[in-house]
Parts: sequence; structure tokens; C-alpha cells
Amino acid sequence: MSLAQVVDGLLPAPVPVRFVAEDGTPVDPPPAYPAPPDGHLLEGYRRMVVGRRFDRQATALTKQGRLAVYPSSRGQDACQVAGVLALREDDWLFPTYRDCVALVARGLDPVEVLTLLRGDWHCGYDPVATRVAPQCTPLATQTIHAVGMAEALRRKGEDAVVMAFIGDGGTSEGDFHEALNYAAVLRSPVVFFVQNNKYAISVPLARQSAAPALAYKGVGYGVRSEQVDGNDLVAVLSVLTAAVRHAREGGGPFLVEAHTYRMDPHTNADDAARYRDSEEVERWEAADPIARLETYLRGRGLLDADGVAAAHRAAEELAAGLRDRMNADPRTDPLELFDHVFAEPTPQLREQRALLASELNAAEG
Amino acid sequence: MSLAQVVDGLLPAPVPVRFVAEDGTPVDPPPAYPAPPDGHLLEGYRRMVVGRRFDRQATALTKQGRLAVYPSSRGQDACQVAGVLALREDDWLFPTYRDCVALVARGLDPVEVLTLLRGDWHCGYDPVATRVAPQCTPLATQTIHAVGMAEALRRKGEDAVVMAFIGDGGTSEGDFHEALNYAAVLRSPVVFFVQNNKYAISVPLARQSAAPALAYKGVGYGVRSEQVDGNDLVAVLSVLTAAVRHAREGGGPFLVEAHTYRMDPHTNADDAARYRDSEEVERWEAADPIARLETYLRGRGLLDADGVAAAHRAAEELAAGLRDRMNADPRTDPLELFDHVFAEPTPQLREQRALLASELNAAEG
Amino acid sequence: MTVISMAQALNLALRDALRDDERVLVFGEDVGPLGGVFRITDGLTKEFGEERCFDTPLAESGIVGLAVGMAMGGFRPVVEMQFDAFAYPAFEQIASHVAKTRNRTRGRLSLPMVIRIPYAGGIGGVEHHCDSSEAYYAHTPGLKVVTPATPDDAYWLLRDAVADPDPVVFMEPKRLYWAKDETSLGERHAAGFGRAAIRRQGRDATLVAYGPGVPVALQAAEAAAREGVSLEVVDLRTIVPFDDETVVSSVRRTGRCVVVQEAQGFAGVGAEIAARVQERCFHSLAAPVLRVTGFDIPYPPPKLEHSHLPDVDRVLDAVDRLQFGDEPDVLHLAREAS
Amino acid sequence: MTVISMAQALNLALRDALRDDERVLVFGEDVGPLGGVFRITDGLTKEFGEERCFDTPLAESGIVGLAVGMAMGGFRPVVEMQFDAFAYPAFEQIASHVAKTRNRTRGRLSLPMVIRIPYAGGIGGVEHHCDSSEAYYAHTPGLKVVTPATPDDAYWLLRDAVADPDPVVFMEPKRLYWAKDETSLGERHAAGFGRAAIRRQGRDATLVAYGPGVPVALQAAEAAAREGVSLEVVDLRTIVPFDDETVVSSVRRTGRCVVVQEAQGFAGVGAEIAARVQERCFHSLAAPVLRVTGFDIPYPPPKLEHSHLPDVDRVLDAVDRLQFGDEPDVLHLAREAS
Ligand SMILES: Cc1ncc(C[n+]2csc(CCOP(=O)(O)OP(=O)(O)O)c2C)c(N)n1
Ligand SMILES: Cc1ncc(C[n+]2csc(CCOP(=O)(O)OP(=O)(O)O)c2C)c(N)n1
Ligand SMILES: [Mg+2]
Ligand SMILES: [Mg+2]
Repeated sequence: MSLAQVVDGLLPAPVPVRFVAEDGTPVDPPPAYPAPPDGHLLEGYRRMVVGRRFDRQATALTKQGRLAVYPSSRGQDACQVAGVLALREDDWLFPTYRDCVALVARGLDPVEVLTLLRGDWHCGYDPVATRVAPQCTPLATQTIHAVGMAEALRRKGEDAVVMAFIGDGGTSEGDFHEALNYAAVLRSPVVFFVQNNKYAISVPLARQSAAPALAYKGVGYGVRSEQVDGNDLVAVLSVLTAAVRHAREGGGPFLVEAHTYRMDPHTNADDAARYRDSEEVERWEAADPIARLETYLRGRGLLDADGVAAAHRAAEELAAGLRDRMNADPRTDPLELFDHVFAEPTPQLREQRALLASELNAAEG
Repeated sequence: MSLAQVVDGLLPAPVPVRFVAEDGTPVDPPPAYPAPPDGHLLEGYRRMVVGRRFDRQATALTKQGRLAVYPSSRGQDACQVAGVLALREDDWLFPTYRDCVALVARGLDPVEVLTLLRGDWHCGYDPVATRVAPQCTPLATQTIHAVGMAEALRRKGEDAVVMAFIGDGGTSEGDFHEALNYAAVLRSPVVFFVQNNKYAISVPLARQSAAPALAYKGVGYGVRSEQVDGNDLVAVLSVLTAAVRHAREGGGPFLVEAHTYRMDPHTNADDAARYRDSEEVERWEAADPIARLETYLRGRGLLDADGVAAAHRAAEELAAGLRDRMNADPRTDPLELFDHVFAEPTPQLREQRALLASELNAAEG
Repeated sequence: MTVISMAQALNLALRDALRDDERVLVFGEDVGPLGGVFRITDGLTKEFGEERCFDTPLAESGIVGLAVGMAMGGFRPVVEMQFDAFAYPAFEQIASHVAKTRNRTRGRLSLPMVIRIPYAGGIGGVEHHCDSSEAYYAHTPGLKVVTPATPDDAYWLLRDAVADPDPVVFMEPKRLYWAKDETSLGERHAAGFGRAAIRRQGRDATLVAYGPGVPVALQAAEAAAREGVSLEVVDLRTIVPFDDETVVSSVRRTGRCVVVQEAQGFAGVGAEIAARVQERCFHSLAAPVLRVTGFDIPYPPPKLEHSHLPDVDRVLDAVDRLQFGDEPDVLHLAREAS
Repeated sequence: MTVISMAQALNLALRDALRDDERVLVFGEDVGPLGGVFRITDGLTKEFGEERCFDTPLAESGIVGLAVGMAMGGFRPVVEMQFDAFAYPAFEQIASHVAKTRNRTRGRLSLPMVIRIPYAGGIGGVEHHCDSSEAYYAHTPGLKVVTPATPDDAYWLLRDAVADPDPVVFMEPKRLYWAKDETSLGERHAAGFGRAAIRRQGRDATLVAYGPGVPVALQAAEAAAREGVSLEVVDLRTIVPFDDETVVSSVRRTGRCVVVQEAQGFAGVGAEIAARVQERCFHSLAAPVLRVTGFDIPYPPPKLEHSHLPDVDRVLDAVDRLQFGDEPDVLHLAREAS
């Protein structure tokens, strides 16, 4: 194969892959990627509806002081859901703080997902049982862990794949570069999924990168890359499915950039009015991924009013259960602070634990 | 301009730019880049001959215990010399430990260049007077300093440009990624010059990167890129000159990868036999940049035996002077260790200086 | 006399520094239009323009490395690390270049730059947002390390840091950002750069603290006073350079010392303080120098941080252990004499 | 009894670890065919193959981050940082993930991994190749920090580190790589992981040292003995966990203590040792705990390092300042009593 062909094989499509137009009509002709089965699309719709409701509930919980902070992914729903639908149960996911909805869509207990943000512990779920790494805050650091896990799986002979989520801002960190390069040199079965939601807190993409698109970073590592309309679940799911298959079949890593938008502020604590105008946000309302998929599925006769109602019922159920459980104060034990520093506490930690224990006893009695 | 055109404008040529074939005959047709003026080529030849001699002398000085260590750049002579010939006196250079020959070619005092490796101080020359940053050991860290300096020059209204040298291995460090991205977003007047000498100590390029070529990293940042035959001084000089002009005229950063080869071990302390066979090294002898340019210049009637002899006389002169000066033990003052930590030593440093002073006095008297 | 918060004082200091010296630049993550996540740079881009205060791409090693290059080029960058733990990616740039460039070049290249780091906890922040990282920098030769405890010091120490010919790591105790205090920014504060301040005079023991530990020490002294114990409180203000003179003369007077530090204790700044004090005041000490510090654990989740943070009770417990009225144990000296 | 160097002992330890546990992997820069720049991994790729011992691309954050991921996946990576200062790019991975993952996940994810770091100077290395960085790691909760001073300890401590369920930063004193000593690798060494060793018994004062400071302390004790001064030498072996028991009981016996540390002194491990000792042995101390450390300067160029490194004379000078025969100054206690 000529070098020119190699390069072409690595570069993304010049325009983001899209199956469904903003108005919900199918794009004609459809992209070369195989369309996901209808069942997947319906499942994707349901999980987006439920995820959106979870997201709104979590934001509400911050107002009631039940969460220390919450970073909403409203508007990125298609990415959140497609990201996990593209994976098998035995595949690993390396999410960021932004990706709570993805974890709920993966089936994790919503309360355990929110433990970090409620503040009773750091990671609330079992990463080994769920095959979901702790939500990562130090930007881009999780991408190299994902490569390590992919190498571990490969060496153990498992045909599982790893997917690492990262934001547009995170791609500027050195660790993202090192992760792409390691994955390429080791040919690790890992998919890097960039949710380009146009902002890193207040910093717009134009101040983050001068690249034609973030997906053009792949070629510089020999990593196959693609860019996709991140608000078109059909497109995100089909491209990620292809990327995961590529990785699973030994083709090495794959970089996917999804063009989407963060509808809410960075977190409930952020004041987005300081850096973007409401017109911009309204324009993106028109591109809402859930409305788009609903129109598309109805147009294809795959979804009707009952199906929509059922999805919303499921969403309300989850929200109600979450509300109730989050209203109870979590049980915490200060002495647990010493239990997990090491498998066996050092003599120094035992002394410090004893000091705290005596304080607690004194306080009680 | 269409995105496809933008991308094409950023990508390097699929094969390295070359003006002169290994046998010293001109490539026909010549590349699109303007050929450097003959005077520059002759100057380049002279400086390569002198630089090569300096390099051999420095290696000899390690055997005599006059240098703690020396990393030879033999084989990379064309890159070392073209890198500085492409710059104006008021342009800044950010070199690595590998680039002593470039500094000598830039006109720095060879003894001051070797101070770091002799070990009487860290940086021996005046970075401000020479506009050459201290030779940098922590890999890739200098590339982001170069961007900062480029921004400083731009803001001060100087039309000076900055060139940062880096090796193939260094491109794997996160700082290289951050530097390319910063330069692209800020449109800084900086040229990143990668001397791909095929090895990072013992690690061959194939284990360092899976990219079609390192020059393909540029597009992912929106940085214009080119690759060149690093043993063809005509090609390296013409491409770097174009890159420097691009940066000087406000076009933003430029990434140039030169394909060359490190003929000697990583340093005199290295044992290259452990990781590469002599056949490979011999194959590269045939690509020697000095012999190639000499044949080319003779073929074009620009250089004759006298010119060659003159260059070698200059080289011997420099070597002789260097030998003599390096045979004298350098003057060092232990108390100077406290003089440059801060502009004003802290009380603690004054105490520690006094302690050492008293020890030194006791030792003397 | 005006009453302002530390956050306002820092913002004012940056504003005045930008106004007084055109070589001063402010950059980092979200410091532009947003004004920083703590609003310390609020309004600076508006007032001084994009060229003087701007957002960088998201990369801390890049931010610090860019500042190094610009300082080499004659500017005086003041960069913000968004949170303590997010300065770690810049550690190589800080330890290998920021701290060493002047020395490396025999003073020909100096790096007058300030790295602002909001640090420590007590604000209910999630992991990575509450680290006490001052010791990493204080242990690195070539860095000055400063941490204010009052709005007045925040203003003047930051002005001093920006004016300093050498790099300064400026540690800002997050939880004191909103603490308001009387300030007279017009007149220069008494204590200069490198000098500690005696925040409260006392006879019976000296509490040595800095940054977030200072209000805790002052509250403890207040409470002790009610019990008739008179505690002196020393606020270091600058960790490097260290003001031995003020600390030592206080402990020589009181004969007892407790160090208060929020950071995990092991090999922290408090260890250095205790080591220095006993080296210099041994014969004045009636009891060992005790330390009240955070535990040697990763910073706790928000709901548990109160159990970790040194508080008034822990400081008072330590003071109680200073053996007031005890005779020192001289048995072993007797043994030795015989 | 065989006589081998520390470098050989480390190589043997890695070889035996790779042989005994297939989850063990060795990777880093130039650790493959080259065998590492110090040859500590010599022959491992040849014997165990590419999959068990391999070269990575040149990026330290990547090396440590890869190890984190592989440890999450059930492996036991042993990674090499080529030199002390070249571990700094990995600082965020080490401080924010290696040290915190077990705690973050309530023990569900543990990271049994070893980060080997050749450190400290005395080998005529140029800048960035001789940093003493142990305090950065020792101050970070969640990391065990180990540093051997003999070939025997190098072998057993590394075996222990690889077998440990938690991450260990394994600091290798470069200048001791080639120091040979009698070893009996067959039988388990006496002292276990976390225990200090008394290298030499003495009555008059205790020298506490670790890593590169240990031979200096032993030579000083040797010299002092000729003057009739009997010095005990304690080798910490593991900095975290810290063996208070051994250190404290020695100082309580001798009544005097000098800490020997090559690193710059300010807020170093020696400060922690001095602080702990005076906290626990105050009434047994006839003189302050003194520290003999490197200066608070960037590591010197090769031709000047001898002026910086703590040597026998500096240790003996400190011992002389331990006020032998002096009566302790109890004046101020008298003052207070009255
Ligand atoms: C290393 C590091 N630096 C800074 C931060 C602070 N921070 C948290 S989120 C964020 C913006 C991230 O933007 P992006 O990667 O686009 O993800 P998004 O929040 O948009 O999903 C920043 C700067 C961090 N978490 N980690
Ligand atoms: C951050 C960092 N890590 C490791 C090293 C040790 N080291 C010195 S040179 C070198 C290889 C560099 O290879 P390359 O970038 O190709 O440059 P070359 O030596 O071939 O000119 C390594 C690993 C270093 N100097 N800095
Ligand atoms: Mg974003
Ligand atoms: Mg190379």
C-alpha cells in the first residue's frame, strides 16, 4: 500500500458523518458506515430519554444541596448513550466527570454514580464488577490508563475493547498525546471518543485548537480517525460500532470526534453568560439529539406515542427513585479515611486513626 | 478555501524533499522549494567540515577525561548547519544536548559550548547575547519555551523568529504536543525542527511512532509541515528557509522533519552494538552529508581542491585551539554555588555559604 | 480603611500590577472573559485587553513553559493553575526550569514570574481540588514560596511576588478567598517579603502557622486565653525565604511551640519548622515542638473533610501536651553524668 | 556468601520476580535490548521475551499511566524512570492516580506496581541526572517509598516491593550501583519491609541515614571510633512506612542524634526524622537533633558536587556540636519555675 493510501486510510471524512438531518429526515445518500439495527436505535432512544431525566434530576439535586456539584451533559445525550451502546458488557469504559449519563445508560446504580458529587466518598461504584473506571477529573490522564487496560486485556487473551471518553479541552493535555502514541505503537484495542462540546469551561474551541478538526490528530500517530455529528445518535452509534469492531479485530486504536454542544453551564456553579450568548445556545436547541431521533424513528414507523410515553414513564420512575434515595443522608464513617490508603495501614496511619477515634469517642460520650 | 484544501496545505510532501541524490548529482526535476544561493551552500559546506572536526575533537576529549560525556551529531551535520544558516542573528535558537555542532556553526565559543559537558558549570555561554537558549536536556520542554519566546518577540514588535530543535524520541513527550498546539492557537513565529536520527538512545523509530512520518503530526494542530532528506544540506536549508520565512511573515508555526541518522553511539558512554548492527551504520555512511555536498558543489564547479583544503585547514585550526584550551583545568569556585540560586541569597543560603566558606578556609589554612 | 475579601485583594493586586508594569501578563485556564473559576482575574481582560490577560489552551505544562519562554523574552508572566492538583502536570517545568534557569545561566537568564495556585481544602471540593502542595515547591531550591492569610498580605505579597526578580509560587488558601478583613492597601504593610508576622502576642507557647492554618491558630489562641493560657501566633507569610529570626525569638521567649499545618504531616513544611525550631531553641524548650497537621491520607471527600482538617480542639489538645508545670525529665542526663 | 554489586542484585531481583510471577512486567525507556542505561534490566528481554520486558515510547507520564492501567487489569508492572528528574513528567500520574486509586475505590482497584527511580548524585552526572527527589514521594499519602543501601537490601526490598499489594516508589542510589558487598540472597534478610536496620551499634549518638547517606554515616562512625566516640548507625531502608520503633529506641539509648541526608535540606525527609525524634525522645535528648544535608541549591555541576555532598567531615562536625559533656541549659527552666 502506498504511503498516500496509508494516509488516506487514517484521515477522517472531511465532513462529519451524519445519517439523520436536524429535522429528523434521513440523509440521502446514507454514509458508507453500516446503519445500526433498528432495535439498537429504539434502545438508544429510551436510554436518552431516561438519561436526560436523570441529568435534570441531578441538576435539581444541586439546588437542594444534595449534590456538591453536577456537570450536566444535556445536549450530549446521543454521545453519552451511543458510547455505551457500542460496547459489550465485558468491554471497559474510562469516563470523565462529565459522563454520568453514560454510566446510568450502562446500567450503573444512579446513586453510586453520584457518590463522587454528593461527596460521601470518591468513586461510589465497583469498577471491577461494572468494568467502568472511576470517573476521571485530571484531564486526559484516563486516556493512558485506558491503553494500559487494553494491553492488559489483550495479554490475557480477552477480546474485550476499551473506550476512553475525553472532552475537546482535554485533547490539549500532554497525556492525550502520549496515550494516542502508546496505543498506536502497541496497537492496543482502544477507542478514543472525543466529545467536542465546543467549550472547556469558558474557553471556546477556537482558542483550544487550530486544527481543521480534532479528528485530524490521529494521522500523526498512525491512528485511524473519524468525525461524526454528535447529535445524531444513528451516526455516533454506527461510527463507534465500527471503531470498536476495528479495535476488537486487532486493527489497533481508533479516534472518533463527535461534534456536539454542552447546553448547560460547565457545572451548576458556572455562569455561562460570561462567555457565550443565549442565541448560540438556542441555535443548538434546534439540533437536540432526542427530538431528532424521535422524529426519525416515528418517520420510519419504529416509534409511536405509546413508545414515547413508555420511555418517559421509565424516566420518571428512575427520577422518583433517585430523588427519594438522595434525600436520605448518606452514612459516612470518618475512620474509613484510614482503611483504604494501603492494604495494611502503616504504623503511622494506625496512630492517626487512634487519635481520630479518641476524638470521636470524646465527642460522643 | 475548502477544508480539503486547508488540509492539503498543512500536510507534508509524501516523500522527503530532496535536491541532491546520495551520489551528489542534482535531483531532476528539482523540488518546488527555491534553491538556496550558491554562497550559502559553500558556507554550509565549510561549517559542516569545521563542525565535523569539532565533533570528532569533542569525542576525543571524552577519552582524555576532559569531558564528562559527549553526544555526537556525526551524520546529522547537514541538519546542524542548515538549522543555524536558516536563521538571522536576531532569531532565537532553542537547542538540545545533541546540538553542540549547531552552536559552533552559529559562532559560539566552542569551549563555552562544552562547559555543560566538561562540568564546570551548567550553561557556559550567554543566552541573551547569543540568542541561544541553554542546551536543553529534559526532552521536549524547550519546545514550549520556544513558543513563549516567539510570543515575547512578536509582542515586542521584533520580526525575529524562533527555531526549536528536537529529536524523534522527544516528539513522544507531552510537552511537544502542548507546544505545537500553543504555537498554532497563538500563531507564534516558531519553527519546530525535528532531527529524526532514527534512534532515541537504543529505541528505534518503529517503537517510537507508528505515524506515516513524524511530519504528519502537524495537521492535527493546524500547523504547516514538511519532511526533508536530512542528509541533503541543500534540501534542509531550502525547506528551513521557507519555514522561517513563513513564520516571519506571520504565517504561524511550521513543523519540519529531517530524516537523518546518528552515526555514533548516543554518547561516548553508550554501547550501540547492543541495539543496532554495523551493516545499518555502514549503509548510512554512503549517505554522508558532507561527501554528498562536496560532490555536488564540485560537480557544479563551485568548489575545488583549494576550497576543500581551506575548509579542512580552518577545521584543524579550530580543533587545535579547542584541544589546547580544554587541556587547561577550568577555574571553579565552590562558593559560586550560592550566587545564582536567587538574585539575592536567602538568609538560609547565606548561612550555608558561610558554612562552606569556613570549611574551605579550614582546608586551606 | 476598607473591608475587602482576599479574592478582591488579589484581583486588585493583579490590576495594579498590570497597570504599573506593561511587562506584566496574566494567563492560564479561564482567566479571561470568565475571570477565573474563583474570579481572581475578574475584569482584567476587559480592562487591559486580550494581549495582557488571556486564556490558554488547556495544558498546565504548556502554561508554565510558555511563561518560562516569555520571561526569558523580558515579560513578567503571572499564571494561574486552576487548582492545586492541576499544577502537577507542570511539575517538570517548575522543578527543572522555573527553579533552575537563573542558576543554570549564572544569572544571565532570570525568570521573574509568578505561579498562582489556589490550594488546600475546607470548601467541600471533590478530589483533586483540595490538595496542600506547598511542600513540593518549598523543597525545590530556586523557588520562593508564599502564602497569605489576610487580604492585606494577599495584596502586598502578590505585588511583591510580581516585582520579585525570581520565580514565586504563590499559594492561595481557597477557603480564605471570601474571608473579609480591614485593609489599608494604600500604605505598605509593615512586614516585608520574607518576614513573618506576629499575629497575636503571647507568653506561654508559640503557635507557628501559615496560610489556611493561621485563622485556626488565632481561634485556638482566643479559646486558650479564656482558659488563662497565653499563646503567641506567628504567621510565616513566606515559607521560602523562611524567617528564622521571628520564629526563633518567639519560641525562645515562650519556651514551647506547636506547628499548625493543614497539609498531610509527613515530610511537610511543618516538619521543617519543628526541625529548625528544636535546632535553634533546644535549650529554651520545655517540651518537644509538636505538630498539628492533616493526616497522611489522600484528601477526604467533602462530607469527611472536617475530620481531617486541623481544628481548634486539636491545636488545644497539642498545647495541653506541652507539659506545663512538668519538670523536664533529666534522669537520663543524670544517668549519663554518672 | 557471594559478593555482588547493587546493580547485579537489582537485576537478579527483577529476574526472580519475572520468573516467580507471570503477572510481573518490566517496561520503560531503553530497558529492553539495551538493558537500561545502568544495565539493571540487562538480559531480561532476552530471557523473558518482548512481552515481559519491553521499551516504551519516550514519555514518562505515559509509562506510569500505562502501568496504572495494566495494574488495574491485573498485572504487576515494574517501570523504570531513567533518571530522577525525568520522573517529574509523571508527577501528576503518580500523585493523582498511583497514590490515590486504592483509596478512591475503597480498595476495589489496587495498584500493585513499582516505580524504580535511580536517584541522587555523586557520579559526576550533568544537571537533571542527580536530583534527590525522595521527599516529593514520601510526602504523598498512598505511596510507599523505599531506598536500599546494600546489595542484600536492594534484592530483598525490590522483591518485597514487587510483591506488595500497593504502589512502591523504589529509589535506587546511583552511586551505590557498583558498590559490592557480601550477600546471601538465598536466605531472607533479617529486617522485614518497613523495618530499619542498625548497621553499627554505638553508645554516644545515633546517626540516622538512608540510601546514599548510609555509607557516609558508616565511614563517619568508623572515624569517630578512632577518636573514641561511639556512634550508632541506623539505616531506614523504607522511608514510608517509617520505623519509629528502631529509630526512637536507639536515640533514647544514645541521647543524641544526627540525621544524614544527601537531598537539599529544606522540608526534606531529614526534617521529618528530626521532628519525629524530638517529638518522641525529647527528654532523652542532651542536644538538639542536628541535620547534615545537601545545600538548598540546584544540584551542582560535576566539578563542584563534592562541595555539596554531605561527607564524613560534615557529619563529624555535627557530632562535635552535640555538646558532649555540656550540662544542658536549664536556666530558662529555672527562670520559668521562679
Ligand atoms: C489537569 C487538569 N487541569 C484542569 C482541570 C480543571 N477543569 C475541569 S473541567 C475543565 C474543562 C474541560 O473541558 P473539556 O475537556 O472540553 O471537557 P468538558 O468539561 O467540556 O466535558 C477544566 C479546565 C482538570 N480537571 N484537570
Ligand atoms: C524527560 C526526559 N526523559 C528522559 C531523558 C533521558 N534521555 C536523554 S536523551 C534520550 C533519548 C532522546 O532521543 P531523541 O529525542 O531521538 O534525541 P537524540 O538523542 O536521538 O538526538 C533520553 C531518553 C531525558 N533527557 N528527558
Ligand atoms: Mg468541552
Ligand atoms: Mg533520535
